Amino acid sequence: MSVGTRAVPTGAATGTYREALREAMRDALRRDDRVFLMGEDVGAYGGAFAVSLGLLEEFGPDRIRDTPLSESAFVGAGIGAALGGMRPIVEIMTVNFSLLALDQLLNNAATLLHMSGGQYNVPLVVRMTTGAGRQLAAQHSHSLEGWYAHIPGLRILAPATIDDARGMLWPALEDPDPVLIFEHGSLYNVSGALSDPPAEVDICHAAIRRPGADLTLVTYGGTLPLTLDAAQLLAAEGCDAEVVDLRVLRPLDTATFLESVRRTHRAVVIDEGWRSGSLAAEVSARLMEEAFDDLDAPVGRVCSAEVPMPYARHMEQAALPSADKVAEAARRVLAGG
Amino acid sequence: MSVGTRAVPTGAATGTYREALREAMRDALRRDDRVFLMGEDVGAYGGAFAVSLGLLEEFGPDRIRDTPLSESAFVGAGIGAALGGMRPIVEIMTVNFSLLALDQLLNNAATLLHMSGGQYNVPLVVRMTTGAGRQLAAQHSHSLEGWYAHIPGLRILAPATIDDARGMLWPALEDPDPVLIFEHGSLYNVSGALSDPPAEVDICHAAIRRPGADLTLVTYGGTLPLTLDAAQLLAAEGCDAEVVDLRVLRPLDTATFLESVRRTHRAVVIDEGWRSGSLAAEVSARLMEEAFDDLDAPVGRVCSAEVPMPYARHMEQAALPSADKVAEAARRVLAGG
Amino acid sequence: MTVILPAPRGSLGTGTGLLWLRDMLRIRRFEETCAQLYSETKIRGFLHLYIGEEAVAVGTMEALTPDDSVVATYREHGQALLRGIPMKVILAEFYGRAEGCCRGRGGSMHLFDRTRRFFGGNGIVAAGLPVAVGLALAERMQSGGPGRFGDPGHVGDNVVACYFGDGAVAEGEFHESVNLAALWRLPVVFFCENNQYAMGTALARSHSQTNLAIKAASYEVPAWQVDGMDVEAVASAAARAVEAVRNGAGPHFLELLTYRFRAHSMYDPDRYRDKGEIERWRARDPISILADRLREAGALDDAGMRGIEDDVAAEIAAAVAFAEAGQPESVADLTRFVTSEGGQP
Amino acid sequence: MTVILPAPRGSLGTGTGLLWLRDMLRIRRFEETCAQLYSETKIRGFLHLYIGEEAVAVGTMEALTPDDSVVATYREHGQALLRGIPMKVILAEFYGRAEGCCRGRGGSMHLFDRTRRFFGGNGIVAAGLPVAVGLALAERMQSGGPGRFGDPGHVGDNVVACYFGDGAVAEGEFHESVNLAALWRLPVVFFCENNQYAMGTALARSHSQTNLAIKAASYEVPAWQVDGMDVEAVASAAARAVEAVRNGAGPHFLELLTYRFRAHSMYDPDRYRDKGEIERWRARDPISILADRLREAGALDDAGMRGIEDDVAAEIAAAVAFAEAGQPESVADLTRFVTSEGGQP
Ligand SMILES: Cc1ncc(C[n+]2csc(CCOP(=O)(O)OP(=O)(O)O)c2C)c(N)n1
Ligand SMILES: Cc1ncc(C[n+]2csc(CCOP(=O)(O)OP(=O)(O)O)c2C)c(N)n1
Ligand SMILES: [Mg+2]
Ligand SMILES: [Mg+2]
Repeated sequence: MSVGTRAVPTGAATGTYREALREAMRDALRRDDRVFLMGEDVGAYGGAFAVSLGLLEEFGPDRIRDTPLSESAFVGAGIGAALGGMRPIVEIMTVNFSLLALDQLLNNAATLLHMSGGQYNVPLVVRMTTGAGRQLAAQHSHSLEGWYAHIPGLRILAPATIDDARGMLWPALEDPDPVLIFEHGSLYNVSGALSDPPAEVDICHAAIRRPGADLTLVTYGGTLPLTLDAAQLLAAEGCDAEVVDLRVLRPLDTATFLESVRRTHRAVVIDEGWRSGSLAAEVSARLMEEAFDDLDAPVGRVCSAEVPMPYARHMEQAALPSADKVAEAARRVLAGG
Repeated sequence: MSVGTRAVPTGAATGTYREALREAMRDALRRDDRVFLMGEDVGAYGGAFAVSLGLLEEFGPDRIRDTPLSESAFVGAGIGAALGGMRPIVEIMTVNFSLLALDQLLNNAATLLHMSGGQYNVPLVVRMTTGAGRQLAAQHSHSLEGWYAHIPGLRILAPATIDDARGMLWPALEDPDPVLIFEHGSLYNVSGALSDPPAEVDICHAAIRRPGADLTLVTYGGTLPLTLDAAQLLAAEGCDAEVVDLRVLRPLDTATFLESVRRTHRAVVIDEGWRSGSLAAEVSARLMEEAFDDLDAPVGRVCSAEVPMPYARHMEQAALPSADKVAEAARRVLAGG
Repeated sequence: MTVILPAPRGSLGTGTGLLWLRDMLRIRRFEETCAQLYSETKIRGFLHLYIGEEAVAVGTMEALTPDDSVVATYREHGQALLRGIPMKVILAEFYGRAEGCCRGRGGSMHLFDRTRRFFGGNGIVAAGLPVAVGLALAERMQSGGPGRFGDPGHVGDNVVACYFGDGAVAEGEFHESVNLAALWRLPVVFFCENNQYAMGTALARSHSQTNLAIKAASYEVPAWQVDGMDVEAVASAAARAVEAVRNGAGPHFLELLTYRFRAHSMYDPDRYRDKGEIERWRARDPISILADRLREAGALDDAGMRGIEDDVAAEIAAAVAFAEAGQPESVADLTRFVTSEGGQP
Repeated sequence: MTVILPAPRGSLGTGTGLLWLRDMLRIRRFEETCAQLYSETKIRGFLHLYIGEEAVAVGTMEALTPDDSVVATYREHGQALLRGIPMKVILAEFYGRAEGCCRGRGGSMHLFDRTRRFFGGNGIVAAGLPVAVGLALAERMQSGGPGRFGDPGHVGDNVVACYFGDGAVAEGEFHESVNLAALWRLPVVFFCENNQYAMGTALARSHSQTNLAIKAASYEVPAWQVDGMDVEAVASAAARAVEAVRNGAGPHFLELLTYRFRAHSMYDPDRYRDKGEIERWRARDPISILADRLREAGALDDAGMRGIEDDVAAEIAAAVAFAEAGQPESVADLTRFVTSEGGQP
């Protein structure tokens, strides 16, 4: 099989997060024969969220491979195919269904390299939709990427911008180890500029999305937009908030948010997961350990209410982080200490 | 069906943690006709860790029910049986295999009551072995109770003492909601006094296992013994450590460890889970939020190394918390601030 | 095992037939209204319509008593209505109102009714099967007396009816659940609604063996295919299966061959189906089949049909009015029922 | 589909027969030594012995080439030895030494060897099946040329041999994996080692249908039962199945009827089996069966047997010496290989 290395220019000038993800896949499928996409309804249906729309027609059913409803088997098959020399992209329709494949991810994908004493690496990429906000109720609204970020051996990515949606896939495929990409459902329709040729992005570092001096807001993925909104609200009140987008949930880039908090001395962590045992707890604990003397006030957290997500819109909104809640938490942190 | 309420005296004077768990089941099976035990090898084999040894002979195959290797189905069946009026105790052989049933626990057991607007409660008890330390290698050494403690709607218990092993089951069965009980594999052979009649234990509060004034060590389950050992080491150095056993991992009893830390001003959290995203992170984050001004030094964490657990004994020991590592972390916290 | 049973001729009591027609129309018209309300954004989230499959729910649920239990999927409006949950309470649920059967917390995918032993409404494909098996286990264990454990002579259980789609059959939970039910001879009847697609994935792209009754039979479970567009055929097969289950013969499996006339959900642009295929199935509309048969038998004429349609329309209008007038649940109640009230503190 | 094939008479080349005997004895004596070393606490963790089942690994692996892949379970010492991993390297692994095939990280349950396409060694029951299906998918996609996707005319694949127990058949992953392999006609051969028990759970308490070949056949997978105590029968069935798979006929399934003479693991007090049952199976010891046949054919006498035993004993003694002399991996390497060296920083 031939393996190209050149990024194919896409020609697209502006587009959506969804299109950026699709372009990234199209590009990878063109560049490397070993790449294929597999998952429920990625082909004939065009992807449950239309991310892979058109790819079946372009690449055929061998490389855009519809699977039965068998999450454990097709994720495990992705692991096997990766071991066998392919570069599979496995789409799990949403994080909610990924629990059915969690054993494969934890006990095989993440473990094989270490357990085999360095013999078998697993160059697998898994993509899935995460998050709430579309009134899909208790079983379809999870934000469980924090769980995956607990697992040694995995790299966990959360593209929150169009450039990241476009740029994270190729380095993920180049990573010899398993990479999981979490796409927040509320971002698919976000549109913006798509650079051509696409911007190179790294999959190691957090990014500062808004520089600021008074307070650090740490977040990732679906809550980045509302966190930026909160920064606007705070700016109107004279507080200049810095916004850190974690981007890479494992291995967590502590240095970037630490450096920020050492400058601002105050922080709020925003995370759509349930509060107890959230990724936000980990960020807070690291700040405790590494920035205790730099903090002027305790680090705040804004997470989802600890309830199964209700269907009714007003209840769902009440359960989720919002710009107002972030601003409110920030005000408390500014007042404290 | 008849439902008794009297605890049957056991006659046993001393015994092991394993026997305490068995007595608790025997007692519950006698007291309440609706109680039954179901899981892999709980019957003819006597339980993978011999916890249910002899119960098949006493209660018969209808109530001590061997299942096929079908974790999702028999845990889901436990949920259904609970909905149908029974009081099932489901044994998942170890936490490692519980991933195969995680969807049932998260999306059905934990969710049904809220999602149905209060109609369907799920009085299910699930028991499982957790933890490492017996050279069972990467796939059989997980400590994932922190994940379960993330899930609203579940109560998570971690008996670390013989009294808790004996006493937690009955109130768990009386709880109208799903309760998960994590038994650390290293505790089964621990022996000690078994009070008769058994001590009443609550399943709501943490316990102070060793009072102390200089530092709080917060832990639970399998790491309680080594934490008490560390307290001994520290005592020899003139540091009087208080040891808090969380006991209930969800809902976490913040008040008890908070009150302790407000007295001692210093804390180390010990948890066998991997550090990033551990339950220890949650405890640290809560101390950040609630005790910031009381802390004289940053809260420390002693967790497992972030690696799939190796088989070789020296490597496994290197990966796990130990009394020395706890004492070392405590010394750092005592020196800091 | 795998023949498609013809409807038993001449068994159609016209009274029953008219009730079935009415029930199918209630589902059909109600869902047509829901689709409309969805485009008006009165209803949100996922909405999976049962249109085309009505004969399955109507024919199977005919065999159940109020003491039996029902476990369904996210495509459960038909079952919910037939089980007796008032239409207005269902619609209020879709509106996210406190008057809904789950206080507006469940929405279309998660209808529950404790008093009617209706256990949902499950959004995870195949996740209802283990729960149904457990409910059947509880029935068996509580029925007491002789024949408690695996005794084939046992009689008189309540039955658990478990619905799921053709796609669900590929999930591991199907396999584990059917085996467990068969191993323990539990009183559960598996109703597989084979509408030929799992979202956009056609049956033959999901299963190496597309005769799903054969798959089920490999667990030693009596299983057969039924024309799911013919309510009489469904009712007679279901009656036979449910009776056997009730009498202690262990689980049974029916594969109900049907088709959804609409897209998978309101999100689905339905790109993957051939229009001709849809037309061919529409020609076997279960409502027309039954209505024609009733007309032939002289039990239905235009006026009769109009009467039924008017009744149904009135019920729907009342339901819409009720839902529109409904109130949102108080946000203060968000954390209510995460755990039981009066449970452990 | 479900007859037990008799061994083809007269096909036993005595050269091959002696090699098989030797291989079975290597497994048997090696594991007997391991059991001894376990009681001396030289080996720890779980140790699952294959004693009694040797004909299964020996007969099936005969059909594989070095380019084929093998996926096994925690009861994989036999397969590992036959695949060519040196005994001393396996034993060093059990000792937790850096010289072990996984640097002492895997132990008995997790043997791997990349150069020999030996993919473990999996401790989660049935979790190897999806991986095997994926390896077969990679074979298929990389074999190129005509017949890539589901073309029955495709020829010449490397084959993936996937081993698992009777207990594993109850897991959802079995169902999902066999369906997927059959649906995509992948070159995988499923070797079900039916030793009648899953830990303490007898076959009939795990499966409503105890003929596991019938279960597999319900996926449209050619499947049959084989006398797993007769290495000739196993070898001829495996040759036939592997050849078909190699020629593009899609997955095949063999149910190898066997028995473990020892307990499930060294932890298991073996309370659940009838002693008479064990004796009946021991009377069909695969090593005796083959040895007797070779003696009958004049290919083996006492001296010959002693020669083989001596060779095996020498290999074992060397392995023990090697393992004893092995060194522990440096603790500084604990975090090595959590991710790949030279991978993303
Ligand atoms: C475990 C799981 N995987 C995927 C989905 C997404 N999904 C929802 S419905 C559906 C199709 C199910 O098809 P089928 O079982 O045939 O039922 P139908 O919708 O046709 O009634 C899919 C893939 C899900 N809800 N759960
Ligand atoms: C998913 C899972 N459940 C339970 C176990 C514990 N366990 C290990 S081996 C075993 C029995 C497996 O039986 P079988 O598949 O017949 O293989 P055998 O051991 O007989 O070779 C069990 C229950 C496990 N390792 N994985
Ligand atoms: Mg369907
Ligand atoms: Mg077995």
